[in-house]
Amino acid sequence: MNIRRMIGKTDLDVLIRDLISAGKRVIAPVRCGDSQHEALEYAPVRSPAEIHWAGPLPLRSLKEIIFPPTETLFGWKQVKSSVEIEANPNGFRETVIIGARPCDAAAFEIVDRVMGWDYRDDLWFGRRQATTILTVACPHGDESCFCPAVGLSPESARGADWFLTPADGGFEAAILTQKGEALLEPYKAQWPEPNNFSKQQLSGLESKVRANLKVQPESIRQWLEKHFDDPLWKHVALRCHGCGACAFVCPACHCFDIVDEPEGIDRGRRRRNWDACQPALFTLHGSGHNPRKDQAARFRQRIMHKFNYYPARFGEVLCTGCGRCVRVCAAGMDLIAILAEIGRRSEEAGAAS
Amino acid sequence: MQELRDLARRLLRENQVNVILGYECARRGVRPAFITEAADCDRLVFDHRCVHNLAAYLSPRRTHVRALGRPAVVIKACDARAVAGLIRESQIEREETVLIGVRCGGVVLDPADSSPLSSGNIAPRCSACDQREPALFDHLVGEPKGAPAGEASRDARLSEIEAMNPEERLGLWIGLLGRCTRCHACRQICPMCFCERCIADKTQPAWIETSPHSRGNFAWHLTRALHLAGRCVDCGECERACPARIPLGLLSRKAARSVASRYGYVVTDDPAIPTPIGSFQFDDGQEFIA
Amino acid sequence: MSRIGVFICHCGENIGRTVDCVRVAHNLENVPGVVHSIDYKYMCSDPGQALIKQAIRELQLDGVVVGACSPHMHEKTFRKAAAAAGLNPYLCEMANLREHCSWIHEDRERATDKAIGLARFMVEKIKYNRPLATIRIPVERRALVIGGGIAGIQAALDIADGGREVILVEKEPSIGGHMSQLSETFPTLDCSQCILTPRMVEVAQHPNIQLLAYSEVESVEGYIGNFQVKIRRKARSVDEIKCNGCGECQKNCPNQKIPGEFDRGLGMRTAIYVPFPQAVPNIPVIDRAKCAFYRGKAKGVKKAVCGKCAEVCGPKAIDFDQQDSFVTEEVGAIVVATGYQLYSIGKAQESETLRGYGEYGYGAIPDVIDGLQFERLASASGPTGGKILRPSDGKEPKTIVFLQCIGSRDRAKGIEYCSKICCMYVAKHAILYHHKVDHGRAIVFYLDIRAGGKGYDEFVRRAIEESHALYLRGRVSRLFRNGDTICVHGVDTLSGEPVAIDADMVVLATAMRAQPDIASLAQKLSISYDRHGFLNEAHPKLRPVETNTAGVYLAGACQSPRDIPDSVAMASAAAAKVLGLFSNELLEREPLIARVDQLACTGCFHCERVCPYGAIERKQLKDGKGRVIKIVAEVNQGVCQGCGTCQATCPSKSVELEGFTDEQVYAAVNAL
Amino acid sequence: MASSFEPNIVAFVCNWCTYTGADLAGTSRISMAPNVRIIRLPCTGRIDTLFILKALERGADGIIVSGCHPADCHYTAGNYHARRRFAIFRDLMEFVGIDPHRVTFSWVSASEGGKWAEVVDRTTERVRRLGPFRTYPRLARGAGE
Repeated sequence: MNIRRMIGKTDLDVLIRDLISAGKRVIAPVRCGDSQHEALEYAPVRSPAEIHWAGPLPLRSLKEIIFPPTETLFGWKQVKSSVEIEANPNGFRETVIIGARPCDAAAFEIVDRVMGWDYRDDLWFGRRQATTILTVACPHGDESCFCPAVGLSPESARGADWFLTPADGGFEAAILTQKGEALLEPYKAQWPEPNNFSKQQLSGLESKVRANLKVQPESIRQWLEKHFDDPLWKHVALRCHGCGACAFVCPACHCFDIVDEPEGIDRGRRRRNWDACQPALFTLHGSGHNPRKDQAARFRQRIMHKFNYYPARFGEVLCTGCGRCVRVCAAGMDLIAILAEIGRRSEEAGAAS
Repeated sequence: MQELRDLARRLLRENQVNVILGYECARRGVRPAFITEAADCDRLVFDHRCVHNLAAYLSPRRTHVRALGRPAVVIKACDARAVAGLIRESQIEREETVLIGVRCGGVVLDPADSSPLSSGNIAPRCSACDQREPALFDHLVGEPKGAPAGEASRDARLSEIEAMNPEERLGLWIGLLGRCTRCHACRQICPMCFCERCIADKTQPAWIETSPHSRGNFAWHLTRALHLAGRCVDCGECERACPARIPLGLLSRKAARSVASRYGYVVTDDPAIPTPIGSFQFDDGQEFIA
Repeated sequence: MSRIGVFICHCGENIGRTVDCVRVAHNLENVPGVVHSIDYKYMCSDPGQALIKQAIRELQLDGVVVGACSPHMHEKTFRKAAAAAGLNPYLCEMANLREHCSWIHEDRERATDKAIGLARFMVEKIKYNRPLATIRIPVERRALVIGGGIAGIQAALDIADGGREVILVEKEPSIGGHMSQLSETFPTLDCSQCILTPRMVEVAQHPNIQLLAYSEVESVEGYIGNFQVKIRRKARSVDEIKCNGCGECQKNCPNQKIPGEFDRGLGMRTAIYVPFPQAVPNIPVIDRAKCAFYRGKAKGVKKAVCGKCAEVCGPKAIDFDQQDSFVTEEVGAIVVATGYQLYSIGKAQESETLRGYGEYGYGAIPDVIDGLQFERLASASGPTGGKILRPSDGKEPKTIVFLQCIGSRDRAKGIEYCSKICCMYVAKHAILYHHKVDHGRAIVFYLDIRAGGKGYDEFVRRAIEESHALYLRGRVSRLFRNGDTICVHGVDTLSGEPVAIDADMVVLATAMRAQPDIASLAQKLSISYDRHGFLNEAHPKLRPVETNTAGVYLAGACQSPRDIPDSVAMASAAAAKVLGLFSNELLEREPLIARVDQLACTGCFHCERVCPYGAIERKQLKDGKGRVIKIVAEVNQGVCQGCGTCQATCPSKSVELEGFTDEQVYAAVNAL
Repeated sequence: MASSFEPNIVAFVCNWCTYTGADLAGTSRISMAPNVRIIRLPCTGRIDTLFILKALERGADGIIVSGCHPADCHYTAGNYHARRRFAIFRDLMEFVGIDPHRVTFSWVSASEGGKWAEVVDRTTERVRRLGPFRTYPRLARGAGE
C-alpha cells in the first residue's frame, strides 16, 4: 500500500470534527490538567483545538487506550448456591488516535506478540481492531530518548495506520494499512497527493537521540543470558524504591493482576488491573516466601524480561526507547546508563573471548 | 563540599559506618549515592539539586540497603523530620545511624535541572521553609545558607479548594484521583510509609480496592492521608514520584493543617514528641460530635 | 460453604407483633451459606433452645444466628446452648430484633425489612467467626489493698481470713483512716475508736497480713492474677524493727507546737510523733519539714542542731539517714480503698472548677470549723478531752449553727453531687452537743434531709425531738464576726423569713471529695474516674465493686461518698470478689482479645501508645539462626480487655480483635 | 420524589454505651425511624474509618458513629483516640467533597435511649433531604469499561 496525501491543517481539523460528531473516541496529546508543569498526556479530545502537536513526550504512553489500567472482565451474582455471570456488556468503542508518537505506536505491535501467543487476549485485540493510529513524526527528543538503540527512530512508522510528517503548514500522510485506508476513504478524492519535493527535512533529532545510547540489543541479550547472578544487579538496584512507576508509564510493559471486587455480599466484578514487577508484592507467595527476595532480584527481572526473555521468545526487545522510565524515576534509576554499562561489559567480554 | 567528603571518608575509614547515603552526580543531574569505600567519597556532592529525601532508604524494609551495614545519611532539615519519625516509630535506632546534617538554602523540584535556584524551579515546599539546618544531627556541614526564593504562600491552593462547594471539590478530586494508576510510587518513596504489608495490599479483607478506579483511589489516598496525619514530613517526595503528577501533597497538607489547627501539632525533627494520632487531650475539640 | 442455622424468635408477641418472623426466616433461608432457617415463639425457652441444639447436631451447623432480643440479654444463654450441642460458643451470634427493631418501630413491613437486614449482618459476620478457646492464666493468690481506712481494713481482714495473703499499703504513718478520727458513729452512737481499734490490732497481728504503713504505690505492672506492684516505703527516720513504741522520743522532742493533722489542727503534736495513741503500727515518724535536725541540715549547718530523740531512744531506733526504699510485690488482685478528703472552703482550690466560700470568710474565722474538727472536739481522746470548747478562746459555745451541704449540691462551688453522710453526722453532732452542753442550742440549716437507711430517719427525728435541734430549711448567705460571736445571716425558706443568729460556733458539713492524687493512682492502675475524681465501677448496678480493669476492685469512699456501713459492705464484697478469683489456680477469660499478625507487623508501636491497658509488649522475631529479624508487637492475653483501639489505629491492620475482626466487620458492611 | 426516598443508614456503635442506650430506647418503646441498622463493636476505639468508606462504597446513604461520652469509656480511653481519628478523617472527607453531613458522630450513653432515638431520627431526616448518595459507589463505573 502506498497511498500518500497532503493534508492541510484545516483538512485535518475537519477530519477530527467528523470523527467526533460520528461518535468516535478521538485520543490526542493535550495539556495535562491541574499541573504546574508543561506536560502533555494522551486524552480524549472534544475539539481539534485541544491537540498539542509539538512539545515533550506525553507523560503516560498510549498503552492505556488498548489496555486500560483497570477493566471489568465480567460481573457475577450469586443466587443461593449458583453463580450467574454477566459478561462485560461494553463493546469496543471505535477509537482514532491522532498524533501518536512513534515509540508509543510501535509498542502495540511488539506487545501483540505476547497477547496473541499461547492465549489470544480478546480484550487486547478487540480494542486493537477498533483503534486506528495516526502517528506523527517525533517532534521532540531529549537526553532520555534512545529509540535508535532498540531499532526504531523518531520517524518510525511501525504500528501506525497513518504516518504524518509535517509539511507546508500541514502534514504529508502515508496511509499504511487497510484500516488507514478506510479512514481516508471519505476524503480520498478531496485531498491531493503530495509533491515529492515538499517533504520537510526533519531536524537532526535522530542523530541527537542516537548519541544517547549506542548498544546492540543482541549484545545486551548475550551478556544478560550469562549474568543472572552478576554483582551488578545488587549495585544498580540500591537506589530503586520498588515502585511501579517505570512499568506503569512504559508503553511495552503489560503485566496485570486479576482481582475479584465485591460490590455487595452476593455480587461483584472480576477486574484486570495493571501490575508491575518492581513492588515486592508482585511475586509474594501466600506462604510469605518471596522468590524475588530483594530489589536487586526484582530489578534484574525487569531488565531480563525486556532484553533477554522477550527477545529470546519473540525475537525483539520489549522496549521502544521512549525513555519514560528514565524521566519518571524519582530515585534516578537510569536505564540508558545501565544498558550502556551492560553493553560495555558485553563488548569487553566479546573482545576477551 | 570538601567538608562533607572529608567527614564521609573519616567515618568510613574509622569504621564508624559501613555506608554513606548521600548524593552524587550522574548522567541526568544528581541522584542518591551509596558509598562504601573511602576512596569513592569524592563522588559525594551536595547542592540545590539534592531534592531526594534519603531517609526513605533507612527504613528496615530496604533490605538491600540495610545489608550494606551501618549507615551515615546526609539529611537536610526536612529529611531530618523523617529520620525523627523513623526513630519515633521504632523503625531505626538513633545510635545505629550517623546523621550528617547539611545546611540547605532550598532545592529544585527536578534533580536533572542544573539551572540556578529560582522562584521558577524551586521545590514548592522550600519557598515556605524557614529551617536552614536540622536540629537532629551528629555532624553538621556546609556554609550557612540564605532563605530561598519564592513566595511563602504555597498553601493558597489548599485554601482555594477549601473555599469551593462540596460538588466542586468532589469533581476536582474525581478528576485528579481518576488519573491515579495505583503504581504506589507515592507510598514506595515515602519515608513514613514503611509498613511491612500496606493496608492497600491486604486482601483479606480488601478494605481498599486495588483497582485504579476513582472509588478505589479515593479509599487509598484518603486512608494514606489519614495515616500520614501528624506524621507526614512534607518532603514532597510523593508528588515528585507520581507519574500521573497528581498534587498529592494537597491531601497530606490538609491533614497537617487539620492536626495543626485542632491539636496545635506540627511535625518536627524531635523524636521525643509523640504523634497526634495516638495521643489525646481530655478536652480535644469535638464540635462535630452530637 | 458455611452451614449456618438461623433461629428467629417471636418473643411471644414482643417481636412477632411488629416483625413478620415467618418472612424473616424464609428470607434468610435463601442466603448463601444458610442451611436451616426457622422461627419459633420463644427461642430462649427450653424447647426453643432444644430446637437449636437439635439443629446443630443433626445438620452439623457451623454457625448459629439467633434473631431475638439484645445480646446483652441472652447471648450467654444461646452460646451455652450451642456449646452444649458441641458447637464452639463463639460461633453463635445474636441479631437484636427486639430492642433494636420490633419495640421501636410500628410499620410492620419496614420493621420486617430491617429485621432481615439485621439478621443478614450477623449471617455474613458469622461466616468469618472462628472457634475460640477460653484463655487460662495463672493467678498469684495474694492481694494488695491500697488504703488502711475502715474499707481497706475490712477488705484486708476478710481476704486474710479467707486464707490468702494480703499486703495492706497505707500512705499515713498509721492505719485507721477517717474513722479513727470520729467520736461516735451514727445512728447507734457507738464509740468509733472502740469498734475500730480492735480491727486495727487484728490487722497488725494477722499472720496473713503484711502491713506497709507510711508507704505508697509507686507503679503497677501486669494484669489480673499477675500484677507486679512497686511500693515506696517512705523514710520514717525510725527503724521499725528496733522501735519498741515507748514514746520517750515524743516526750523529749523540743518542738511540741505543731498543729496535728489527726486533730485537724485543733491539737498539737511533736516533730517526731505517732498520729494518735492507738496508732497501728505504734511507731513514730519524724516530720522532716518540722524537725530541727533536718532543718539545720537543710540550711547547711554542719553540726547537728538537735538529736534529742536519738539521745533518749533506748533501742537506738532513730535513723536520721534513712532513705525511701522500694519493695516489689507480686499480687493477683488489688483492692483500692483510698477514701476521701473534705472540701476546703479556703480561697485556694486545687481545681479550677472549685470555688471556696468567701461568704463564710474562706475559713478565716477560728470558730467556724468543719465536721471532722467537731468530731475531734467531741472525742474523748481529742484535744479537749471530749469537751465542746471554742478553738478561739476555749469557752463552751451556747449556740452552734450547723450548715449542711457546704460544697455538696452546689454547682456554683463546683460540686453537684450529694455527699450522702452529712445529714446524718450533723444530726449526730446535734445530739452529741445536746448530751455534752446543757441548754446548748443547736441550729441546723439544711436543704433537704436525706436519711435513707436502717434507723437513719429515726436518728434525725431524735436530734430534732429529743435533742431539740432547730432545723431551718435554707441556705446561709453570710457569716461574719461580731465581737465574741459569729453573725449568721440566712433565710428560712419555709417561712420565707430572713434569719439572723448570733452563734458561738459554726460547724460546716463540708463535701466529701475524691482524694487529691487519685488521678495518678488511677493511671497506674488503668482504671477510670469520673470528673470529680471518684473511681468508676464497672457497672453502677451489677458490678459495683469491680473496675474495668480486671483484677482491680473498689471499696469505700474512693468510689463515691459512702458512710461506714456502706464502706464495710463494699469492702467485704470486694474481698468476696478477690477470694472468688483466688478460688482457682487458673483464671478463665473471654477470648475476645487482640492478636497480632507478626509477619505483617512492622513494629511501629502505634498500638502500644493507644492501648489503655499497656497490653502491648515488644517481642523479638528471630530467624532459624537466632538472629533478630524485627521487633514486633505482642498482646499480653492477661492484660488485653478487648477494646480494639489498637486495630483501628494500626496502619496496616496487623492486629485483629477476636470476635470483631476486620473480616467480620467487612462481611457485615458488605451485606448493606 | 425526595420525600419518598428512604435512606439506607448504618450505625457503628460501641457495645457499652450506645448499643446499650439503643437497648434502653427499645425497652422504653421509643419509636424511631427504621432506616438505621446497627453494627456492634466493643468500643469507638475499634471503629475504623475504613468502615465508613466501605459502607459508602456499598451504597450507604448515611452513617452514624456513636459511643461513650468522654470520660465514660468502658475501656477508659478508646473514645478519646477515636475522637481524634474521626476529626481528622472528617476534615479530609470534607476536603475531597464527600459531604460530612452524611456522617453523624455522636456520644450516646447507656442511659440516653431518648438521645439515641433523636440521633437516629435527625440523621435519617437530614440524609433524606440530601438524597441518595449514588455518586460514591458509582465512582468505579466507567473505568475501563
